[in-house]
Amino acid sequence: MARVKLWGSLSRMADGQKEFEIDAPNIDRMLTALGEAAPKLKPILAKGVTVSIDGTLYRLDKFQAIQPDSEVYILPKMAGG
Amino acid sequence: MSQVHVTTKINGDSTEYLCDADETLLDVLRDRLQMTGSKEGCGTGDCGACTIILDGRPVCSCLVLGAEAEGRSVETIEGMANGEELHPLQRHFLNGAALQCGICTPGILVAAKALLAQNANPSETEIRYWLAGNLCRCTGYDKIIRAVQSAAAEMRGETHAA
Amino acid sequence: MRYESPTTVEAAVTLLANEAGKAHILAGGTDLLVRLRSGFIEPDLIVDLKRIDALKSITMESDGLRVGAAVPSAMLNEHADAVAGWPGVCEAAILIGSTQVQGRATISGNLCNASPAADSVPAMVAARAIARISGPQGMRDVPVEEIATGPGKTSLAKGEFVDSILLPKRAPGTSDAYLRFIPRTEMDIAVVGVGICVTVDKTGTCTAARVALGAVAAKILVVEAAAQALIGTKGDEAALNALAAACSAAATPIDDKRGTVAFRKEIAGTLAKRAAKIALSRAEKNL
Amino acid sequence: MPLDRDPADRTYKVVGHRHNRPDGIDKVTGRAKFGADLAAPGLLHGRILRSPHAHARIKSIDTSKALALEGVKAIVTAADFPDHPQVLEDGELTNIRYNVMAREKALYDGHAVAAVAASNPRIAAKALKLIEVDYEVLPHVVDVELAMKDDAPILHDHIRTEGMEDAPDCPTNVAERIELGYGDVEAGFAEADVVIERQFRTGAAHQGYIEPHACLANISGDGSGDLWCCTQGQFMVRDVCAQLNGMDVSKLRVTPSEIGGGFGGKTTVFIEPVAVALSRKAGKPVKIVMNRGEVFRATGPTASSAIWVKMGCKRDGTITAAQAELKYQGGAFPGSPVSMGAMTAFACYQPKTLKAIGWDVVTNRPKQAAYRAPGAPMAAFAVESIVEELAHTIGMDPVDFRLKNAATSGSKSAYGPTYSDIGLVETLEAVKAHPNYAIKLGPNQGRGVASGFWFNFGGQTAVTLNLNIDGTVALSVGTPDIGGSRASMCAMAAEELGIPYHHVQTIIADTGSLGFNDVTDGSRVTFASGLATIEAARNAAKVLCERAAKIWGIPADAVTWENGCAVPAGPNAGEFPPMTIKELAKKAGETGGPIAGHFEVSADGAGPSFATHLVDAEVDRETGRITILRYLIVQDAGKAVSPAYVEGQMQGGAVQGIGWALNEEYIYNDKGVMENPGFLDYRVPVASDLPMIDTQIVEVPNPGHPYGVRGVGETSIVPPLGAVANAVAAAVGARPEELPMSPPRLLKLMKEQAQPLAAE
Repeated sequence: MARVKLWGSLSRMADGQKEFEIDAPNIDRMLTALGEAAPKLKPILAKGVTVSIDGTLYRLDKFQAIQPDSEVYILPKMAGG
Repeated sequence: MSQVHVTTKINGDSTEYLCDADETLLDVLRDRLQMTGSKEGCGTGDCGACTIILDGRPVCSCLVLGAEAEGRSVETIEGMANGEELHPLQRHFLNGAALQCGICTPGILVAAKALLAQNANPSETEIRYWLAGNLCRCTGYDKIIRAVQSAAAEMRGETHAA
Repeated sequence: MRYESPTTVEAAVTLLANEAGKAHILAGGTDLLVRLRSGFIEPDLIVDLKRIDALKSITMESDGLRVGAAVPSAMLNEHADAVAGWPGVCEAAILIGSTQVQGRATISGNLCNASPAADSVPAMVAARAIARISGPQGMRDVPVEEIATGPGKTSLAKGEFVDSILLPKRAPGTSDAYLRFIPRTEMDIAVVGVGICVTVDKTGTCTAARVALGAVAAKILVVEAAAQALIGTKGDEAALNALAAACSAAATPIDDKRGTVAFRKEIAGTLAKRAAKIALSRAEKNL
Repeated sequence: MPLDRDPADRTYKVVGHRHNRPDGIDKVTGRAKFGADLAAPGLLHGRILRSPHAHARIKSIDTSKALALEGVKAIVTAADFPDHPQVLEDGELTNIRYNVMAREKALYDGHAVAAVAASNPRIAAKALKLIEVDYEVLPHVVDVELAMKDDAPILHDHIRTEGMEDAPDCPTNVAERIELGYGDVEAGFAEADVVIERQFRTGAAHQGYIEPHACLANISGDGSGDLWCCTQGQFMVRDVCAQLNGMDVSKLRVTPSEIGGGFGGKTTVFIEPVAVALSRKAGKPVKIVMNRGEVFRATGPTASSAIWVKMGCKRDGTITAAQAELKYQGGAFPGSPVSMGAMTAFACYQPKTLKAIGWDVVTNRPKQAAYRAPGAPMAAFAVESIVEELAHTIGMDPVDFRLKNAATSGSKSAYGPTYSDIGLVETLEAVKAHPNYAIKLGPNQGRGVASGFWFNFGGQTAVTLNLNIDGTVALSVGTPDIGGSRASMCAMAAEELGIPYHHVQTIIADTGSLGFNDVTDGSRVTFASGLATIEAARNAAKVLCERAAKIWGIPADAVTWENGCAVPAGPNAGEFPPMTIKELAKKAGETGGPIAGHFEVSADGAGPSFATHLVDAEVDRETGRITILRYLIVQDAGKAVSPAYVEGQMQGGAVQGIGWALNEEYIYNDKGVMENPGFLDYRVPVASDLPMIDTQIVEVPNPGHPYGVRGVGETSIVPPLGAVANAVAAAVGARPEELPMSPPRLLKLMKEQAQPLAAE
């Protein structure tokens, strides 16, 4: 079970819950499971988020593998200049 | 609007063109003569990207009418290299990474050439003030100033070709 | 729009006088072309002065140095007599824009734009420069401070133009200086400009002074009280402070994108002090 | 892609050496073609009519007189960008459509209202004056804090504050509230020996690229066509222009010109969809070139901000609490980079507790676009000011204070995730050891330090590498080269294939010739296109080995690629003399056809870059004028592929930051009209304003790239605002809280509160 942590104000959309234990093999499954656990998050997740797995930021790749002991953060959509 | 007929020398070649009375020399060079090396960054003489040498003086070609060039001598970036052989300034800019995007480069090279024609050994401060009217947003000017210094040294015969 | 480049002053006057529409003079063009391209002006005729040989020269006359209306700032600053005799005017002229602009811009053009922030004008006013005007009624000479009547407005009548500027000959012990404040080192319009011309006697005492401020009012300001603060002194700290106070008090600037009222008033005094010191030390060398 | 092996063991033959760039000769001779440099037979010139009002309802637009003018060939307005379903589904695309052509309201001074195509630019300009627009001028707001007030003029009726459960259901200018943090900051402040808080403000800065936006669209009768333009992303331009004009994406081919600077400002579209619409309507090629005034009024400057920061530390320097509230206005549409400001604000440190709140606010200003590390510099300015003040207050060297709290490899970042290998400590130690740190200062001089962080990104990337008949290589990448990246691509391909640098030629491909690439942003090109280039080259090498194996009659896996040659993998593979790339290239047709390698990826693992800047400044106490005396940048580049261009990125970013700190800002009058839309009064640094900019590259390899490369383009603009402010504070004994520190502001500050700071 990976520990999925919600960045700041996202947790407000999850009734204050900041951390979820989710068993998912990759980002796509993890986001689906997260949306089911906290339905109010669904529109935000659909708009696009950045996912950090063990410190590496993933803006696009939805099928990046998540290990059972991975540290996962859900961060806002990011762009550079 | 009747057009003005102009005969002038551009990079040593006699050139004739017709232009509107209110058309700038920069527009003539770019739009009528397809010499697009001179760039328009502002159109108000504040950026220097359109610098040419007119009768020996560097000027912003966006602030010169095409009609004014009658009988004068115009030097542009297109005339700076001698065939395949680059001007020392061009070579030192290339070797010294003194350009990034390259849009300001033609204007700076022409302005620097005019500087070295009247001052073979300018100080860093003299180079910086001479080029104050040539904006560069990529480099922070450091490598540009160094490239002018090293080209000047080569032109004075103090160093070998870069 | 028509472009004409007459070769004599008379031909230029005729062209201007006969034009029914809007006519503009092209000297250096560094301001005219900006206004033309922005659509701010829509002339019917442009008269280029740069084919008139007489206006392209700097000549020493019996009563001073005559600078033709087509002489660019760079050329003025290459003229050894001009730089030696009128350093304040020359240093003001060479502050106008970039190297590229200095190869074109003229002090006559700077004067006739009638910008309150023109760099060369306070210096010329301090130097008591005289503008020679050619027009349908012939020639007339007027002090440069009478040319601008307000921002962008001049006293020139239809068909008239400034053909040259005389920098009057100077008494021994006279010199000048110009300083301006800008946020950068180059390329800005003056937030405040100060031109000062002084005469000193053999003891180093100031016997005559003229102080002109730019960018602090609708027109260039001549500050008589500031001049009086210097006259009779050797430019000691008290005199300089009085000069600065007079300049700050005389300034009636506006708040705009380039500076605030409080800032401009204060800087007018600060720069006046600094410019006076330079002018006094130059004047002593001219004794 | 993971790091190949311990880079200390690796010697590079091409990478890391100084090479001339492939586009160099064209750029020093004037041959390079930029956005405005293309012409076409029968070309029309487009001009755009812009709102003179900050906020106005457009009651009607009458184009009949303009259309009647001889030489006018087409006019478009918002009506020419109808409601295509693909636009309406996408909120950001809907905003872009509104931004490129005003609809029911003009939302800022300079907002496009109509566009004309005519046979020459002077006729087009005349036609604009004949278009009659009936405006109802509305109250406006351009200040971020005023826009947040309950009685502020409202820009959009549909906006409700996101990120607030209890947000009232009424229109607002506050588009979003974000919050992040950990621990109990109140407990953290209680634990602190020293607590400092201040309110800061920063002006809106523009990227200030010297090349105005320019494009040439040529759409033929069947609705397909070409677009040439200066952009940071040709694929983005293609997709947006096609969608806004209701075209199939396949119908539009976009060719990127050389780009005269971008810095983030060319990661979106402004004139391109308009040129496509005009060209389609006129049936002729249409060129639009912005003038400088349009660039300032109607492209995408960065956000202006109001930032409150409070931090506390113990006497030993430990930061116990860090708190910030950031308010960013991003112009007329939601999307200011406030979330990135909040995430980056404390990213250099490990405060024990943290809380950051951000507000994204809309105002009557142009829609912001990315600008080099978007959102980070202003936040870093505020935080680094407080960090410096804390250090001075407890009597600790400011570099030591930062070292004490610095983010390290494996530490938890302030925005959540754990850092992999990072180089902040290395940059701080290098600054401390640098001779500049020991130079004695004179009167009215001060020294400032600041550190900065940027995430760096990867993104979608496709690269194709083709072997030519003579053994040289043609490399196609899809990311516009804004600072010399083609040189780095050539170097990486040459390194992999074992051939000389000048045997590789890199081009930036048009949208018809290569797979999709994200825009050049997020400092991603040397990382992502570089990584794809390396993999494409490895794929090509694999094909080369297969061809050699075929010729030699041995299994493909018995051949390896070494030093530009196929060689038998070991003694058992057989005795064959090495086969050069040139020999294999010549035989390509006989051994199976053209030899190529390609690679497509959504690249991640970009690896953040940290920097520390050191600046000495002198202040004229009588005028408030600041002179930068010395400037040092130390930055982690992971592995510098082209060191000279890495230095250039560092120097350029620092000088943009210096400009933002000293003089650059959007100035609005009381009508909400921009007062300084030109280089005369929007004061970017000129050559005579600056000293040489010293640089030192630190290399802490990025574990996410085969060579350890990190992006370097953006981090360099993060520290300068704070570093310069810290130097000025040290020089004058008063702390600048508002940027730019223009002379009137600094003189006022000195008068109001000049006294030696406690420990300075």
